[in-house]
Amino acid sequence: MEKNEIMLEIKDLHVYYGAIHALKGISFVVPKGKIVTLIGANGAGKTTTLSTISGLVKARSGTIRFDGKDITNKPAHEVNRMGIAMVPEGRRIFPNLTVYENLMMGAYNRKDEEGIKEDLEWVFQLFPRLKERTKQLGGTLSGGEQQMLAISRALMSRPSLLMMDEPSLGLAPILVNEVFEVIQKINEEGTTILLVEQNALGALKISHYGYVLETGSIVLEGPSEELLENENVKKAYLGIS
Amino acid sequence: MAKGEPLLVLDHVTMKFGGLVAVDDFTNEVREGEILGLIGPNGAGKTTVFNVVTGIYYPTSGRIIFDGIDITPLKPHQITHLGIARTFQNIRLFQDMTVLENVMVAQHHSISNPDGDRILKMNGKKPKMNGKFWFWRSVLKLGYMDMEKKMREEALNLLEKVGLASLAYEKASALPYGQQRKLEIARALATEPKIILLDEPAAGMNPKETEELMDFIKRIRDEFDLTVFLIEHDMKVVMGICERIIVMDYGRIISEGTAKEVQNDPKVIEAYLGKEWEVI
Amino acid sequence: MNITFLVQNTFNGIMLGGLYALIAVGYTMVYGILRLINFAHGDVMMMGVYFAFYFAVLTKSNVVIAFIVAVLGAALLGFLIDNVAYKPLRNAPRISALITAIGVSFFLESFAVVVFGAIPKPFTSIFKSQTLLMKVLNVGGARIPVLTFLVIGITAVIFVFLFLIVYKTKIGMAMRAISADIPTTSLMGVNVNFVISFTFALGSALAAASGLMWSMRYPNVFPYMGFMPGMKAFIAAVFGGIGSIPGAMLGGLLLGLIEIFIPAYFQSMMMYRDALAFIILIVILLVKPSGLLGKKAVEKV
Amino acid sequence: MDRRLSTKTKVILTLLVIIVVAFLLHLADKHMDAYKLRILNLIAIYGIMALSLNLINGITGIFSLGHAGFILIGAYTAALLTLSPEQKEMSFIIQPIVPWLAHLHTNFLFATLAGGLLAAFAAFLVGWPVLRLSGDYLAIASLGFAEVIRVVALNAISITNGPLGLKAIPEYTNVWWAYGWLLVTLLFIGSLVSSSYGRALKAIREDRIAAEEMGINVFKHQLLSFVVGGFFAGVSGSLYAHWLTTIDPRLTTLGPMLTFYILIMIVLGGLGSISGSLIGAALFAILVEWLRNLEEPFKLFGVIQTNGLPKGSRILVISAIFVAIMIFWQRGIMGRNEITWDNLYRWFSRLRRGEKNG
Repeated sequence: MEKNEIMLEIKDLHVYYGAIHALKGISFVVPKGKIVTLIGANGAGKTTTLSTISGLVKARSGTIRFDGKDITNKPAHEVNRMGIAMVPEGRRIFPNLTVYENLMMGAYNRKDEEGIKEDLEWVFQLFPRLKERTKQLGGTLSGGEQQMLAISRALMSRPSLLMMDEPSLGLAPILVNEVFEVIQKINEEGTTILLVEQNALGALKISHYGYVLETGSIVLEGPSEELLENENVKKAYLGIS
Repeated sequence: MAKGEPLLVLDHVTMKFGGLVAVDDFTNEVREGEILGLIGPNGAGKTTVFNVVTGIYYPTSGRIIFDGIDITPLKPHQITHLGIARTFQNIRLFQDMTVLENVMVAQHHSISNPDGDRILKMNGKKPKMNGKFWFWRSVLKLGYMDMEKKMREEALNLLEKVGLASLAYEKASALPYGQQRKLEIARALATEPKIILLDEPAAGMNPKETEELMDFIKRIRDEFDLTVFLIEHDMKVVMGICERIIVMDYGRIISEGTAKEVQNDPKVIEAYLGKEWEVI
Repeated sequence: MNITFLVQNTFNGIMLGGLYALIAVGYTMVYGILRLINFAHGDVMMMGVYFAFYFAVLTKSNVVIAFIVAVLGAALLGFLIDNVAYKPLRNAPRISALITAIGVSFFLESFAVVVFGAIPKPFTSIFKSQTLLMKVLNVGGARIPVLTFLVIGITAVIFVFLFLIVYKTKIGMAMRAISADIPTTSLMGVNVNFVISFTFALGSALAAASGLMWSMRYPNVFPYMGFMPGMKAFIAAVFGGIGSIPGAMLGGLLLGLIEIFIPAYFQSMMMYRDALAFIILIVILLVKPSGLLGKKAVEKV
Repeated sequence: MDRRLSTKTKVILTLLVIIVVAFLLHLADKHMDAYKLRILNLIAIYGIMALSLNLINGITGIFSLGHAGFILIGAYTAALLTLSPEQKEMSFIIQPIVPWLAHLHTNFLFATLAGGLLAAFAAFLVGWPVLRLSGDYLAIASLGFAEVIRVVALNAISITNGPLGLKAIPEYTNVWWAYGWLLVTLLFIGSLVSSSYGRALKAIREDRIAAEEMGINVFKHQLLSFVVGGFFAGVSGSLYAHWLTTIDPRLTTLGPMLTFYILIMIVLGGLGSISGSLIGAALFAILVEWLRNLEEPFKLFGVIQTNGLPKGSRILVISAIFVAIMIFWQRGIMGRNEITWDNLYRWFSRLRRGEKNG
């Protein structure tokens, strides 16, 4: 990949949870305008990677650079203000806030009323179903609607990088389809995406580049089409033997 | 009980939390001596099945029979006394205690579980507790030291068998991840179970550790004359050691059979492995 | 047991209940966010009363100014307590924070003993004219002091403001978001620590406001004066469902009414009035731990 | 490596220590002035209070704040049993004492045992509902029960003499009673904690659900810990009453303030450490007395004469230290470690090896 297009660059990142060495020196890059996927088994360190980038988890060593600036171990709210938004695993909708308030939480640091309105229209266009439910409490939405809300909420900060943790998890197959379509659409409209998925097949199909994580290390990387053809990946993650 | 006979029977078990149906009309059995796998996507209700069996939750409806005894209304400590042991998805060791102490805690019910014994007696089975008044005997040290010595020897013996003897006096929290998983199994074995429920034993292990774990599970099954019921995400483990597999999705059993049968079931592929679909 | 008696006690009960509710809101907001019982909350109320008392005595200024200073002072104190004592323990076991809160409560009480003295002070002495406070209105035969109307009125106004802050402002929205999920809120770009400190300040200001009105009714100011109202208010918060602001209001009001009405009808209960609240607490915790308006939590295994 | 001494050696060493301590106490009893002797006895009383609360809070992980309630029950029960009928008649001026209690009179040992047993029974009654709660609800509910006990003591005038309290309680608590009971408490709780039951209690503290799944009846074990702790709290109450000679149900004497003092002791010593509790109790007693100097006139830097700090400053200092400990040094002096013969032996052998190598 060409250096000048890099949006996010992770170098030799080590993370510990107590005595557990969760990330053992991983390095990877996310180029501007692309979809990059991290795949791997449960406990491989995918969520930890996203949490460390977003500032929820502290790195022991290594650097994270975003748009050329060092953001390693910056608090989460500052990372967000720099233009990184996250759709956390399990959606984490605020159940006690209305759908509208959930969206406004996404736009917490924005002052441009006009822009907020525009983006609101945009997410309602992406997910028309949300528009009918703006006054409903987040906790009353169905799983699929919550996922849409989580994505929309992240988009409301108008991020340059959108990170998504297992967006297809626990969704009915038909919704999984829809979510992946939307991810592509968001990317086509100019947002760079870092995606973590257990559904490796779906994730690799929509992404440009992929990394395979195994117990805290990157064991394999390559353009997504190549990974889809890789025998080891097929066996371990795609359930094709 | 003969090999292959049903040891643990779940009869139309349903578990609801508020409006959410976590386990929906689950009917199946675990047969004496087998290694049974329970798989399914995250949130399918697998761990809830374990929690209902071990008494953490009372099922909303349905019955659970273990070794001929209806354990549905029983409390966790009684169920353990009858012979069901478990491990947890996110390791729950007694972190600030030593490896040896962790195992010895699991032996405690053999001197202090009159509740469990009562159930055994009521069902015409042999009580398990070794004598009475152990609280006073242990505080006043009346014939307690021999018991302590016996428990200690048995615990060390067990640790020897599972290969943790050299770490007996380390704090549980100081153990590497893989060893902690092993200790959790050892601790469960110390309750002298007939059946052991393993909740994602391979989570967070690398391929080499996973390989060892598979051998380990098979070995303890034979050595301790156990029945094994396990939840696992790692398909290698499930396909490698499970003689029978149950697949859950949305709280329901969607498929059951040998590894081969399950793997080729289209319903399983759709729910668990991700469906083939076209990109726009 | 006539209607006059009923009216009399209802007014007394609403007033006491309103005061409990104002303190209870502070407990409930902090608990909702941090799952911490801020033991020092009742003592912040006490400090607020002392602030007003000494400000009025030392500067000889108007009582209203003294009250405003006291409320702001208490808010600042709440902010400081959070930053000094609780913030370093955000990731520590919850029980550590609870013990620290007990320590802070203990600290404030002994601070008051040392700086303000252990001897009770007559709060109403700071009022230049006491005629308004002394005045009694006749409502259908019942004799209700003007003060009671004043307290009920001010409490109502404060609650309206509180609702506006919590439900109509951005920071209020962030407070509610934090109470559901701290990490996710910080992912939205919210400076969580600031919002938490703000909550402490807001709750402390309300406690001080309650303390000032409390002291007009019960004018004995002493270092341990915050303990009992604090405990009662906590009980009120649990009663209504801890973590819920309407719950704290409802719980406070009900507790006030119960505390007035039961001894009014059963004279022999008078002496056990303080015990009554604790018995209510235990019964509530055993029968409906989530309180009247709270939500049930499922333990995750 | 696990280095251990034989049980026999440990028993002999323990007996030796007891004899040496007894001899030292004998010397202290003979030669110390009355004031210092009182402090020495207070250390033992605090020690029993701290040990009993630590069993509940530190070992079992039940965060109870009701200890003062059990101490109060022990104190009142024992004092009412040792007060002479004449004295009782004299002090009950608001309302006469109930007849059945007026002539009840026993010696100090039975009075203390009765205090302990009644407190244990109260712990059983309180524990039954309270232990069904969790975490901080339990803390508040136990504090609430202690307050209910205190309010009852304040208002059951014909039994407790109400707000006036009990006066002229014989000053029975001497070095032998205080340290004798401390020894009993230490042996009992120490023996309990080091047994299989103690392991079960610690397991409950570490992870309640895992403990349940290992076959431990969590509720029964917690109640057990609560009752044993309550018993020794009652015993300490009796000793305390016969040390103070005057008791009353104020907030500051046998109320939540006392619970907080004990909490400071066990946090200072290390929550969950038996030896830590003793160290914490001793340090606390000495610190509080030493800080009394602050409130007396003293010379600053040996030159500037001051009138001493205002009354109450020592408590302010103590509470500040307490908060600082919680923020910077949560594990306290001992953490969860213990001073045991095995640990001492290991420590000495390491020291000796280190010397040889160096």
